[in-house]
Amino acid sequence: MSVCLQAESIDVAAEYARLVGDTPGAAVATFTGYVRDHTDQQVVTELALEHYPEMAQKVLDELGRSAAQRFQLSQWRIVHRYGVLRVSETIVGVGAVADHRGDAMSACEFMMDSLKTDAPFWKREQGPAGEQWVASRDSDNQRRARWQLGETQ
Amino acid sequence: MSVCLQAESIDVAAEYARLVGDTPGAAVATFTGYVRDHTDQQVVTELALEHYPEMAQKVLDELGRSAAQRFQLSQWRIVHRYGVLRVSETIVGVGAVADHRGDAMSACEFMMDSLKTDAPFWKREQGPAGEQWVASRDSDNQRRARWQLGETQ
Amino acid sequence: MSITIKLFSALREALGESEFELDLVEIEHAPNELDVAVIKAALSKRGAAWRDALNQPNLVHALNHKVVFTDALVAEGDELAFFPPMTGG
Amino acid sequence: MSITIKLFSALREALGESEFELDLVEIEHAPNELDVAVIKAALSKRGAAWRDALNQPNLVHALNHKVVFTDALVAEGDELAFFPPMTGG
Repeated sequence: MSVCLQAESIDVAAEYARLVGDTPGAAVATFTGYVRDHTDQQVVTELALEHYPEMAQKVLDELGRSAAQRFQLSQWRIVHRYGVLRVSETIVGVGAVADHRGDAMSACEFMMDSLKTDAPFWKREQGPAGEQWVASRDSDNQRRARWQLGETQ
Repeated sequence: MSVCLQAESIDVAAEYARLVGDTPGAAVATFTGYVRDHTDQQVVTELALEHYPEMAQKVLDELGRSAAQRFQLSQWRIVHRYGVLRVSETIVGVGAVADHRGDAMSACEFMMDSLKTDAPFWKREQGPAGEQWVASRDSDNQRRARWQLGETQ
Repeated sequence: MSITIKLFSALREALGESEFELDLVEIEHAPNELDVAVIKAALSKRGAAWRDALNQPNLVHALNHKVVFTDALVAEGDELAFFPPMTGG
Repeated sequence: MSITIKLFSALREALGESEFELDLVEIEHAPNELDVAVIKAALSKRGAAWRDALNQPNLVHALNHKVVFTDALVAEGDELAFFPPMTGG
């Protein structure tokens, strides 16, 4: 039931152990995102993640609580890195524990889709041609929009 | 890219490390199912999983390959236990690595929904009132059916 | 000239057998029409328990590890399994 | 009588500032109508770079860590941030 913003790499095994604890629910879903060596057509050698710490903490806390309520989670966790990240390093990890598998898996999808567009982080890619800010993606906005209907209910 | 049928508990951290390897894709999704202490209205103290080993291996191999093709996975893993399982123990684990998060998460959902109805395992619950075979669930059949349209394409 | 029959879960329990060889020579059937339905009919003659177990509406038939309908043709050496709906995961 | 302005990502770079205090007394506005739009208009007077940066169509405004529209009212002590669409995860 917590958020962590950290500069260090994500220890997936430790996060999993903490998420599940002594009494797991029936269903545990996780998602972990890694730095890719390419984006669209561009080669990426390094990624810098700028963030707005106070707002990121607040948005992700609210996102986790919203997921917990919406999908009846017994546990959830969101970990997001900031700073300079190399290719193949972890960027983000989410986890959800629920009584039913559909809820645990949907919660991870909801958390990922929402944080992509709602959490104040900005990616800056470094490649052979120099640095550039990553533009927001229409596909991310569309994925985010799938959850809107439910939000207004 | 493999299936494991095992009597032993699933070592989630080791499975994750093997799934991701040295060069992770951008997106890694996992799902792990645990024995619940209840099913519908009944208290469960122990679960016995009978299986048809040769067919289970074949069905799960084909399921993994089908998921890999459908969701462009670079890696996948399905682990399913058999034998006597106590409450809170692992039953099943699936994992998928893809370039895009939607693919990795959908692949886990597809694998779980499919194996629930298509893999030859049968649960027998032990509770205070005795033992009984678990009936198949309409909700599982409905979840499975969601993927059918795509299969015929 | 036989096939292997396998039974699982509640069927295995109800019938008290998990695996046996079935001699195809003894089974009456039209030429080239030895299918799963014919095998089910033949096994159903073993008694009420067999008839009931093999005629439940949601029975699953797997021929050589693949779920099939009752019109699937059976040949020597095949493995034919009967079981209730699967409940894994 | 001031608020804190924060700028992130490409805005921070383009404007060369990440955080500063803005004195509300100097800002012209109708009574009870000191909103995000008024602050944007006031900051836009600082020059072309500010005007361009604060008037891009997809600019996001966050008041006290919450995304708002430009009609959100601003009060002393608030923290108002401007930034491009978020690209986390």
